[in-house]
Formats: sequence, structure tokens, C-alpha cells
Amino acid sequence: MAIEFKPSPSLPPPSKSVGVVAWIRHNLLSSPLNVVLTAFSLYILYLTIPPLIEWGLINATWTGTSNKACTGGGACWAFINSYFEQFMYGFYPSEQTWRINLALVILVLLVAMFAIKKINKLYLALVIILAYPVLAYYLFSGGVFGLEPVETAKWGGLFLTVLLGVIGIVASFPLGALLALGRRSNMPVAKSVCVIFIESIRAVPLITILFMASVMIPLFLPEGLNFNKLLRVLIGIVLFSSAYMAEVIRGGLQAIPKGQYEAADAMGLSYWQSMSLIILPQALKLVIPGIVNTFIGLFKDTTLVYIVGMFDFLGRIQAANHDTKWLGTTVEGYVFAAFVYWIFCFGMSRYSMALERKLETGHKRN
Amino acid sequence: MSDIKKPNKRSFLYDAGTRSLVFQVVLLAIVLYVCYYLFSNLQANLDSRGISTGFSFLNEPAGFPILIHLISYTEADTYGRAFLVALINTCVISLLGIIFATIIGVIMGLSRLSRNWLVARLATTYIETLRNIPLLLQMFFWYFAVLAALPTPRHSYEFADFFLNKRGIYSPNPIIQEGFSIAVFGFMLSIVASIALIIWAKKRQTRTGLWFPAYWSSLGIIVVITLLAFAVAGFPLTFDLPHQTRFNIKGGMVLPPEFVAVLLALSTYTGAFIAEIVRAGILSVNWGQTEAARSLGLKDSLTQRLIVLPQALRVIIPPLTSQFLNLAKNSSLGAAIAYPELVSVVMGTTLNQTGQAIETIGLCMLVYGTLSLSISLFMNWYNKKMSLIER
Amino acid sequence: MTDRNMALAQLEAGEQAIIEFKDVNKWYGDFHVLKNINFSIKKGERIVVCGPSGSGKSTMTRCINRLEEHQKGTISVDGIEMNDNLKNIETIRKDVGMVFQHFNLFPHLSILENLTLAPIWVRKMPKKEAEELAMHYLERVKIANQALKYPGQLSGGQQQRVAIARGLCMQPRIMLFDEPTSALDPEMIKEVLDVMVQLAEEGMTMVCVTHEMGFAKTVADRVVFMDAGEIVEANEPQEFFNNPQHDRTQLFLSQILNH
Amino acid sequence: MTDRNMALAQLEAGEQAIIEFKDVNKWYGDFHVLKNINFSIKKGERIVVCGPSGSGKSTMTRCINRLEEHQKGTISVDGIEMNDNLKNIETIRKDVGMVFQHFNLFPHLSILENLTLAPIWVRKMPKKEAEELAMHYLERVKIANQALKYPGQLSGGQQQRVAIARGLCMQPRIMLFDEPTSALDPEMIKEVLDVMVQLAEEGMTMVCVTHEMGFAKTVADRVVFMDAGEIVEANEPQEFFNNPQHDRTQLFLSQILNH
Amino acid sequence: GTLDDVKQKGFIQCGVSQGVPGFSNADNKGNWSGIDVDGCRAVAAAIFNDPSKVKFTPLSAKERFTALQSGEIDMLSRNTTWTYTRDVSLGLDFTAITFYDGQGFMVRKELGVKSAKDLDGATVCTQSGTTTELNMADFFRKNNMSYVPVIIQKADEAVAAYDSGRCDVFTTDKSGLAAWRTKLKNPSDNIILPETISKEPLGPVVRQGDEQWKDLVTWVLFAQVNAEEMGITSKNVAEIKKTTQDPSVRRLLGLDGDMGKDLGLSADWAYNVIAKVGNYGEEFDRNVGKDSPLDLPRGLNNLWNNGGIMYAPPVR
Ligand SMILES: Nc1ncnc2c1ncn2[C@@H]1O[C@H](COP(=O)(O)OP(=O)(O)OP(=O)(O)O)[C@@H](O)[C@H]1O
Ligand SMILES: Nc1ncnc2c1ncn2[C@@H]1O[C@H](COP(=O)(O)OP(=O)(O)OP(=O)(O)O)[C@@H](O)[C@H]1O
Ligand SMILES: [Mg+2]
Ligand SMILES: [Mg+2]
Repeated sequence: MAIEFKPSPSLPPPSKSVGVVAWIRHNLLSSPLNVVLTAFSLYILYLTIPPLIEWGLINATWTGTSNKACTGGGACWAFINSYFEQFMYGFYPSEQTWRINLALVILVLLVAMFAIKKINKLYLALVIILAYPVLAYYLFSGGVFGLEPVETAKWGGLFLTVLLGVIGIVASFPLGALLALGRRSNMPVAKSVCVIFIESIRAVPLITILFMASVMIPLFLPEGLNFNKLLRVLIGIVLFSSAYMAEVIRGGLQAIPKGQYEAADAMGLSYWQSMSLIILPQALKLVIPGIVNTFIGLFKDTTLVYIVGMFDFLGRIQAANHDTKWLGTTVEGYVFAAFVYWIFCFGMSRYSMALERKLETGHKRN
Repeated sequence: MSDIKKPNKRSFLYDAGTRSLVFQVVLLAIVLYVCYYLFSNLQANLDSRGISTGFSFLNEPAGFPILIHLISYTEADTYGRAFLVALINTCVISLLGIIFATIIGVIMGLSRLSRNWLVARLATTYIETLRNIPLLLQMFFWYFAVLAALPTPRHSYEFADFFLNKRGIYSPNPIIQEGFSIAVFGFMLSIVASIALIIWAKKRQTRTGLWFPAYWSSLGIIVVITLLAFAVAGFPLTFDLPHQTRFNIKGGMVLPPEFVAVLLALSTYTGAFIAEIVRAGILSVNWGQTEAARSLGLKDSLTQRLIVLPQALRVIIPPLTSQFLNLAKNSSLGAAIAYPELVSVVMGTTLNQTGQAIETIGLCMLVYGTLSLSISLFMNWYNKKMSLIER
Repeated sequence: MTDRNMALAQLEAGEQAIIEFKDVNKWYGDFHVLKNINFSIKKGERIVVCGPSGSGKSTMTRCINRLEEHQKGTISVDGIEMNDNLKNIETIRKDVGMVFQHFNLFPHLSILENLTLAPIWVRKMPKKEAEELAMHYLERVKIANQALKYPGQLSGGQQQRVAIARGLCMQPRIMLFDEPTSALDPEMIKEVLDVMVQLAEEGMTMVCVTHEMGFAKTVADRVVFMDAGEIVEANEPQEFFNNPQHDRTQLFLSQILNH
Repeated sequence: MTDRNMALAQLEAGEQAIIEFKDVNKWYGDFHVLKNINFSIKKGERIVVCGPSGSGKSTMTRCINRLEEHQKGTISVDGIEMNDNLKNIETIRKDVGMVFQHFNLFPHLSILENLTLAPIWVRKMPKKEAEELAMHYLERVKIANQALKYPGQLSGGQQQRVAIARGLCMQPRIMLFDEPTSALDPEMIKEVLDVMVQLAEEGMTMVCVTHEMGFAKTVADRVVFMDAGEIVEANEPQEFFNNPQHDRTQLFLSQILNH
Repeated sequence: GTLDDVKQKGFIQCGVSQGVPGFSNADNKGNWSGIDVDGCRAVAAAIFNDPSKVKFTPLSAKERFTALQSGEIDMLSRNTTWTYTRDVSLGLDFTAITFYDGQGFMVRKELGVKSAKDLDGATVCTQSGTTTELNMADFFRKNNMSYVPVIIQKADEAVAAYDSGRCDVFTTDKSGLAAWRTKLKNPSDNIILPETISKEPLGPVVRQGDEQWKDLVTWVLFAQVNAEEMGITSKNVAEIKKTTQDPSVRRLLGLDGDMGKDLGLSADWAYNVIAKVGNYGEEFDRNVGKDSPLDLPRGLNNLWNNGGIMYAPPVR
């Protein structure tokens, strides 16, 4: 005898609340202030976009062998074009650049193998972290298997920039983790050593550290004991980024609920067991976005090695500006540099945001 | 009775306290040894190479000029004074950079949250572009691109007594005349008056509930009284006006392009980061807070001012301070475009003239260290003060 | 249909409707969340709204003080119609207090400041007077001794009571409650319900979304059951619980009472 | 006094005490959280601890496997005294399983890995064997079919059962439960209690902080009531519920049973 | 000593500038050239009989002394001015002078400036960390003129700033001015003023306290100068070695006596230097002189008996 409940049908919303017109009204013209803002924004766009397109695309010159070819009044991309290889590989002998490409391909393949289910991820990671760098080092510097030796002074361009960034981040990882653990430990000496190291590194600009690394480290070593400048700069970069990494990882450690530590303790795991099996895996997963951000920062900061006289990407572009054949192409060089850095950094930051989103949903925590 | 075993003898190896003690002693020993090792090498190297050490060079005449100096400085002054000049330059650019970056950051952060789609997009574009390009490049851009766009001194843009050209922005330089103290007195008076007004307004509100627009009116009071005092004193300021000469504009005050470029680069770059911080801070305040405030009948402007902003600030301040710190450190890149800051003057010219690498680099690190330390001390203090009181 | 007739009947009976929904429809994007709501609430009436999750209970309640906009139909409160007019909205919000599931106290203000905020800034009351008022209501919810603490220092039950006091400080004519006890531990639910019962006894007009059926039975004048954006059934509690008209209501009650 | 005498009496009766508190005191900073706890638990005994919030129930329980240090008095478990000696602590933790209110499963490990972790790394069991063991206990808590899922994919009740199984996998002689059901929805409480009852029937020594009085009545050998860091009363459930000795206990029981 | 280290390493680590045309400059393959670079090559030829056994470290002005002090490089051959302080208090030793230079000014023609004395009130761009900075200060002070200094970390940017109109004047050593002028947008719109406001003797630098190494670097240059004086060039040296009877030539080429022993080199080290790198005149012409785009006149750098002041002690 009860009345049966039949939900009434859902109707489409009234037309004034959907559609293009509604969208424009709602998003651009919703109040007098917004109308003014919209007009102002449109004006800014009008001022910037058309001249940029004209300069960069319409009037640009794409090919040529010297600045004589650039007559369009727009950008002289021919300069970038003719120097492209140098910008990518620096002074690396051009008949040897296949070695760099090969190393890159191998790396991409290795990373792609993570997608294959059957492969043990741990071993793969070990291969990438331990075996790959050795392989890459020999590929780059040569001197074995009949590869022509290429001294590090010739490494340069984007290759060097990426190399510095990647090694900086990868090597600073374990160091940063140790420092973070040390900073959270309740042993006063260990704690203060870590705090002092982290804080003093973070307090000074990278440029002073690079300067120290490039000219002063030998003063602190016994006479005769000295090593490659690239290596020294790398050490500086690694120390620098490890301090930042430590703070990122510390953030992750702090985000792990106390219950996880307690559960691990209650099961009888030792300190190192609970850190390596329980805490760090979770903490690191949490801080991947932070790590990517550190990496982006570092990647941008590597431009500073140009100040200590290394021909990284920016340094190489500047050097190319000296070429009498290509005078007056400074702006194109800088725009190209800015573009490449932007692609890298923006890509990575998008990637980290995607990761963040993925981890958020895929990984419910109690 | 129970058969509780008496506490078994503490095994030395397994005692938690002993273990950590041993570990720490070993660690300390290693750290001390490494320090000792490095410094003994340094000593030996310095000795064997006949490099003199010490800070006595600070008292010697520097002999080099510095483009921008806020305290008087000539080539005849000492390295010590040059160091001071550079330090002031670093502090000035950092301070101004912080102010401008904050303003830009707040505007851009709010714009990104704007309900106006176009404004939000533009702000996003600004943020994403500037954040992802190295600062050094941006400095070059501002310096060279802007320089290229400006006219030569002979063809300066001119408005009133202001000039704009490749050499910078020239403005009249105020020179204090007799009677200026009267004007200053008037200004002080107006400040006292407006403070009194604000206190009165607050008291009245407590008593009667009526509001008085104290802040706007005190602004008015300050402007009016100060102007009056100026008039009474007979406008005790003259201006040294810039004028055209053979090479340059002479006289007046000048803002060199190096300064402008560094300031622009630092504040737009850091501003992009601050914008994100501001946005995150505002988003971090639960929407429920806004709803609660609205359902109490608070207007949107009041809701922002009384509820959202105070809570957002807690989230914003800590990362904001570390951006300030970054900005101060990044000012060292000014060396690349002729801004005479610490790294450029001390680690550049001074080091090169004197060869005192250890001392000059040490000085720089010390300065930056102190700067960072004081900023982070402030941050900790603020955090403690602002942290929400909880059970 | 029944509801509509009922409401009309009431109006005809000359009783004063303080809240009135007429053919109210609301969409979230394309999602039709309130469908043709027709309903009116008399002065002093105590309404309990229940229904399955997602049925639109909160949305309907929040339309009353325009935390949500509706797109079709009219809602009037106290004779004033809700529209884009900011003045109207302000006036109505002064007259309507709201208590949220998650309290939404302002964590950076002390309890006392939470309570005096609206009287001082909206009602332009002298601070002293506002504080006296606040203390009055704090006593009423029995936590006057906590006045100087901060929300973070109170238990959930205490916080919710502060939230109620904060709503009352505006001396509203209507109070809205959106599941005020569902974020609380069992012990604390009682504290809060006690305060609400007391309020109800004083004759405050109340709209309360809750699943506390005990509360509904004792204080509600009418119980409204919603599903899929519609009011399925609205009746006096006696009738509603013992003799639900719709199968949907029966199903819901069987679930909720067994628990 | 009574408790102390009781405890002594038991000891005199020659029954073997597996857990023993002697004059245990603990401070958090200046706050005296455990005061002169004297208590002993026999092998196979099932103890339920109850008392108001903040009375020190959790703290006392967590002292048993030294998640908390005490500052005065001695606690011995299985004849081994708790002190800074890492070896002792390790030994005891192998013998004591613990189940937390918030489960504290490791979210990055599958259920099976959660269970085999301790057997493999602490007991140094071969992986295969550990997995068999784990499956055995998973079957016992009736979720063997979930073995390869991750904690985030299970409901609260299932998670808590996994937590119990994880505790059991160490094959401990004592299980500690700290409000294992209070974070669960009502439907899930039963699932978990069922498992615990079953465990109790098998003769496991259990210390369980809980407010589930039904559980206390059916399985507890003794109910311990704490307040303000002290054991106020400890008695058999029959006596405890029907004839509480202290007025504090009576008050507490009246609150909790009325709810 | 350094020589042993170098022999053991198998190459010389040589500090050069990051790019000054004619002095040290890397082409787009990373091959270095310039008179400073050849200085290093000559030393390598003396030691290894192979001028390619050098590795170059490009250094900014402010890094250079620290790099040498710290032992990162074995010799600094980076258009570095020999001054009292640098020689005496930095723990460094200057060896010999490879290039007599002097500081000058470059201005845009359109300003109509004819003399450095007309520069009152000018804005001057230069690179930081060099003697240039100090000389400029002295010059303006001495002549009681005011100026605005724009001092930039790297020469590239300093020149760019000048070229973009930031400054009226660019100042550096005259050789450098000539070099940089070729890289301006419109070289012919700029002139180099006649005044030379300072003495800038440029030469290689080594660490103090290693006499053998210092002597070696010094005498490699002297050998090249002597060779020019004797008319020995890389083209004819092999021929001369076979036929010559001139005792001083025979001594230089290691035919009589063992001049190399005390330097720790082989007897024919000078022969190797001349054969592989050339005499001083060849080096000059090739890099900065008439065979180069810079086309600098020999001027002071001519031999003493040709109107210049290049004068090497005799090999005896
Ligand atoms: N801002 C929003 N945008 C889109 N959909 C929304 C939004 N807010 C609510 N909804 C949807 O509207 C429907 C009704 O929501 P409402 O919160 O009113 O339900 P409710 O009856 O209060 O449910 P509950 O008992 O869970 O609180 C739900 O399906 C919800 O998903
Ligand atoms: N880490 C700590 N530092 C300081 N005080 C603490 C700490 N942990 C607990 N306390 C305090 O010790 C007292 C006892 O805490 P405990 O958790 O043992 O109580 P409980 O009886 O388990 O209460 P509940 O039923 O709420 O879990 C409480 O007053 C608590 O505030
Ligand atoms: Mg709801
Ligand atoms: Mg507890």
C-alpha cells in the first residue's frame, strides 16, 4: 500500500547557466571590475603577442651560413641551426657524439624497462644506479675498447648541463637521506654535525661554493693530490644539493605518522631495518615532487658553472656569440637558451604535479 | 614467590646508551680529523707557496672605483670600506627586491585565483615562464634587452626634469635647505596625530560600536599637515636638476641600469615563486571558514580581512621567508651584469688585487651566513608566535 | 504533490511562513541536484531533514542563507526574496544562524573572539556589549569557563557547542544545522543534542539535517525525507516513523533504525 | 592497596606471572602519567583495561613492549626485565604482539608482505616458510583471499584483522590491543571482536584496552579500571560490573553503559 | 718539483683566458690558439718534444691567481700584467715578458673624442679583477676628471655593454682593444684613442719557490727570442741545425754542450721549441701580427735591434 517512489527525471540546466555566452559572462564579465581587467588583459596580449610572432616566426630566418643571411628583420634562427651540434655537445668531437646519444638511448631503454612487469624493479634500479654510470663514464671519456679518449675539458653544451644536473641529484640522494636521518636522530653530536652542515651550505650562494670548488679545493689537499676540475665542480654541486635534498627528505620523514615507527618497533625491527624497510620507502615516495623541484632548481642553477669557466649550455651559447660570422645574434642565443631551459623545467614540474596527483589517489593512507 | 630473574648484567655492547655514545665519539673524531687534515694542508700549502694570510689588507687602499655607493667612497679608500660599500649594496638590493617581489607575488598570486579567466591565465603564464628560466639568463635579458631598447643619452626620453636613457633614470636630487627641520617637525606631528586618531577610533568602537575610517583619515592627516608645514617653512628644498652634457646627463640623482636590471630580474623571478606561495596559502584556508564567515553575515571584504588572510599568512610566511633568503643569495648574480654587490667586489676585484682567497671567500660566506641565520631566526620566532594554540 | 498541497494548506490556514521554497531547482553544472522543491516552514517550527547521502539535504539547507545559488524558482526568507541583491543576502544572513558538521570555528581567534566577531563587525555592537552577549550564550551552552581558550584546545563536542553559541550571538530568528553531531564521538553527541533540545524548547525556528532519529522523534514538528533531490515525504514524526507513506522512506527507515 | 594485595596473593598462589609491574612510575616531562602501578598478569590470562580518556591505559600497555620508557620501578616480561639493554628489548618484542587503534599497517607493502616482514627480518625465517605462516594466520582472520592487496584497498575492519594477523605472525606469547575497535564503523567492530574472541578461546595471553563492555564481559578474566594514572580497581568481570567497589568505577560504568 | 709532476702526468696544465682573440681563443671545435696558448705549447715542446701535450684551463680574471696558487694549473699564460704586488705578495713569480702592452681607450667615433683627456664625465666599461680597473682609476684621478665605472665580471659582457651603448668608453690593454674591436657590430664606427695610460707587461706566471720550473718557462721564451734574433725559424731550423757552424746557434740548438741538463730537459729542447712552435716573431705574426686579423704592429715588441725592446739574455 506504500506509494512507490519514482525519482523525477533530471532536467538539463537552464540555458543561461551553460554555453559559450554564459561562460564568457561568468568568467570574463561577471562584474565591472572584471570587465576592466578583461579589457586590460586583452590589451597586454595585443601588445605582446603579435610582435613576438612576427619577430620569432613570420620574419625569422631559419637557414644560412652567416648573419648575412638574416635579412628578414626577424629572429636569426639560422645561427642556432648552424651551431646546434655545439650547443648540444660542446667541444665534444663531432664524430664521437654518437657515444653520448648511445648512452642516452641506453638510459631511456633501461628506464622504460620499469614498465615491464616481470623484471625485478630492485635489480633494475641497482643496474641504473650502479652499473650504468660506469658504462656511461667510459662511453663519454673513452680510452677503453678502442674508444678515442675525450678529455672532460671538451665536454660541454647541453650535455654537460644535463650531466651536472643528473649526477648532482642522483649522488646527493643517499647523502641527503643520511643527513636527514642524522638531523632527526636524538644523538646530540650526530644531530649537530648534520644541522651545521645543512644550514651552512644552505646559507651561502651556490656561486661561492662553485668558486671554492673550482679554485680552492686544491689548497686544502696535500700538494700533488689534485683532481679534475669537472669532478671538483661536481663535488661542490653534490654537497650543495644534498643539503637541500636533506631538507626535502626530512619533510617526508616528518610526514610519516608516528604509528609507522611504533609498529615497526613493536615488531622488533632494528633502527636500520625499520628505516630502510618501512620509513624511507614511504617517505621517499611522499617527497618525489619535492625532489623534482630540487632538481629543477639545480638544473637552472647549473648555469652558474659558466661563471667559473665551464662551457655548459649557456656558456657555449655565449662563446658562440663571439663568432664574427654571427655577430648580433645574442638575443637569439639567449632566447634559445631560455626556451630549452623552460622546456626542461616546465616539463619536469608538470611531471611532478602529475606524479603528485597519482600518488594522492593511488595511495590511501590511514 | 615469583622467579623474576634479577636484572641481568647490562651487556656493554647491547646497551642503547653506550652504543650511541660510542657512535657519536667516533663521528666527532672523524669530523675533527677531517677538519684538522684540511686545515693543516691549507697551512702547509700557504706556507710553501709564500702566500701571506690575515686581514691586514682590509686597511690598505683599494684603488678601484665602485659604480654604486651609498656611503662616500673613492679609489683612495680602503678595501675595508669597499667591503662595506658592497655589503650595503647587497643589503639594499635584497631589501628592495624583497619588497617588490612581495608586491608582484601577491598581485600575481591573487590574479591566478581571479575569477576572471583571462587574468588567471595571464598570471599563470607569467608564473610558469619566469619560474622555469634560469635567473642568470633573465638578468642578461633585462640588462641587454632593456639597454638595447633605450635611447642614447643624446636622445634621452625627457619628462619634466626626468631623463631616461641607456645610462639610467635621472631625477632631480633634493637638497635640504634651512628650515627643513620645520617640515620634519610637521611630519612627526602628523604621525603623532594619526596615531592618536587611530587609538581614539578604537576606543570609540569599543564603547559605542561605531566605526570610524581611521586609517584613511590618518593618511589624509599626514599628507595635509606635512604639506602645510612645508608651506610654512617656505618649501625648504631645492633640487639639483639633471642636465645634458657632452657624454651624459649630469647632476641629479641617477638610477643606473645595472641596478634596475638586477632589481627587475630578482623581483620578477622571486615574485613568480611568491605568487605560488600566496596562492597555496589562500587555498589552504578551508572553504568552510569562508562559508562560516558568510553565514555570520560578514561581507566578502571583511571575510578576507578577518578570517582568510590571518590564517593564510601562517601558511605563507615560512616559505616566504625562505624565498627572501633565496633572493638575498641570488643577488650575488648581479656580479654578472656590473652590479657591485658583495661577490663582485669582494670575491671579484678585492680577491684579484690582493690574492687573499681564503679571507675574502670567508668574509663573503660569513656575511651570507649571518644574513641567512638572522632571517631564519626571525622565521622561527614568527612561527612560534603565530602557531595555532592546540590541545 | 502532497507536500505542495500541505504547504499551501498551511499558508491558507493563515499561519506565517518564515521560509518558503517555490519550485526551486538547482544544478551543479549539468547535475540536477534540487528538483522542484516546494516547501514552507512556519515561524517557530522545528524541521528535521533526513535522507540518504547525496540526496541534496545540505544543498537545500545551504540555499536558505544563500551559501549556494539556485537557478530556478524562488526562495524567500522572512518575506525577502533571495536574488543577486547583496543587500538582501546580508539582511537574511543576519537573521539566519548556521551550524556546520565540521564546526568551522576560526582557529586563530579565541572562543570569545569567535563569538563577538559578527556582533562587532556586522551588528556594530560596542565591544563590551558584544562580550556580554557572548558570555551569555556561552553560559547557555555551558562552557563559559572556556571563553579565553582557542578552538584547538577544546574537544569536538565543546567546539560544536561554541559553534552553536556563535550562531546564536547574531540573535537570529532561524537556525540551520547541517549534521551537527556526525563528526562527534558518541559521548559528545549527547552534549550537543542536549543544547539543541533546549533551544528547540525555547521556540527557535530550526532546520536540522540529522540522522539522530531520537532527536527527530522528541523535538521535530515535521520530518522531511529527501531522495535524489526531491522531497519524498514530509510529515509529523509520529506518522513519519510509524506509518511512512513511500516505499523509499520505509526502506530508509528500516536501514537506519536497525543500525 | 587492594590491587597490590590481590596481585601479591596471586603470586603467592604460585601461579606464573608472565607480565609483572612493580612500583612502576612514569612521567611525561613534569606530568606524572603512571603512578605506582603494581600488577601482574598470569600466563594465558585475558585482561581488559578500561577507564576515562587520558587515564594512562595506552601508556601502561605500551610500557609492556617498551614503546615507552618508564622511569621508576621494574617491568618484567617473561622473566626478563626491561631496561636499556637492546638485546632484552629485542627478545621481548619478539614475544609480544601489538595491535594499534589505527592499525598502522605499512601502506607501501602488500598484506602478505606486511605479515612476512617481521618473520623474515627478525626471526630470519626463509621467505617461503614465512609466507606459509602468514597465509595460515590470514585464513584464521578470514581474509586469506586479500593477501596480495594493499592496505589502502581494504576496509577498516579488514585492516584491523590484518593487523592482528601481523601481530600473530611473530608467534608471540602475549598480545596487546590498544582500543583495536575504536576507529572502526559499527558494522566492522563485530568482525574484529569475533577474531579476538576466537584468539581468547585459544588461550593466548591478552591485554586489551577497550570500551567494548560486551567483549569484557564475555572473555575477560579480569577487568582493570584506571583513572589518573592509577589502577583503581581490578576484578573479575562478574564482580566488576555488578558490584564495583569504588565510586569512581561506579560513575564510569554508569556513563558508559547508559550511552 | 713541478717539472717532475708534469713529466709524470705527461702534459702541462695551462691556465688561459676564456677568450681573447689573438691571445687565447677556442674555435668551435675546442681548439685553442693565440700567443698565450703558443707560450704553453712552446713549453710543452721543450719538455715533451710535442706541443700538443698541453691541457688548457680557461680562467676568468678573478680565478686565475687562486688557480695557480692552489696548484690547479702548472703555469698561467693569460695576458696577465706583471706588477709589484702580484709578483711579491701572491706567492707567484713572473717569468719573462711575452708582450709589451699598454692600456688604451676605445670610443665611438660619433662622440668626436680625439684624446683621452677629453673623457671627463664619460661612462667607462671594463672587466673586473684586472689592473685595468686600477689604471683607469689612477688615470682619471691624476687628470682630475670624473667618470662612471661600469665593471663587469666577464670581458664578453663588458664589451657587449659597451656595444649596446651603456658606456662611452671601453678600456683594456691596447692589444685587447684591437681584438675586441673586430667583434663589435660595426668595428669601423669605433676608434682607439692614441694615449697609452699604463705599462702592461704581459707574461707567463708560475708558483713561487720552484726555481727550476721558473727558469724553464723563462728560458723557453728567451730561446724563441734569441732564435728570431739569429734568424732561425721553424722552416729553416732543421736545415740550420745540419749546417751551422755559428757557436751561439750551435749552443742554442743543443749541438754543443748540454744546455738542457740543468733544466731537466734534453739537449735539443730549444730546437724542438723552434721546430714545433716557431720563434717569437713567427708566434707574434701568426697570432696578433700581420698574419692575423688583428694585424697589430710589432711596436715595442720588436727586437731591440729593430726598434723594439724585446731583448733576451744570451744562451751561454
Ligand atoms: N560543489 C558541488 N559541485 C558538484 N556537485 C556537488 C557539489 N556539492 C554537492 N554536489 C553533489 O550534489 C549532491 C547533493 O549533495 P548534498 O551535499 O546536498 O547531499 P547530502 O544529502 O547533504 O548528503 P550527505 O548526507 O552526504 O551530506 C551530491 O550528489 C553531491 O555529490
Ligand atoms: N608524548 C606525550 N607527552 C606528554 N604527555 C603525553 C604524551 N602521551 C600521552 N600524554 C598524556 O598522558 C596521559 C595518558 O595518556 P594515555 O594515552 O595513556 O591515556 P589513555 O588512557 O590511553 O587515553 P585514551 O582513552 O584517550 O586513549 C594523557 O593525559 C596524555 O595527555
Ligand atoms: Mg550533507
Ligand atoms: Mg589510549
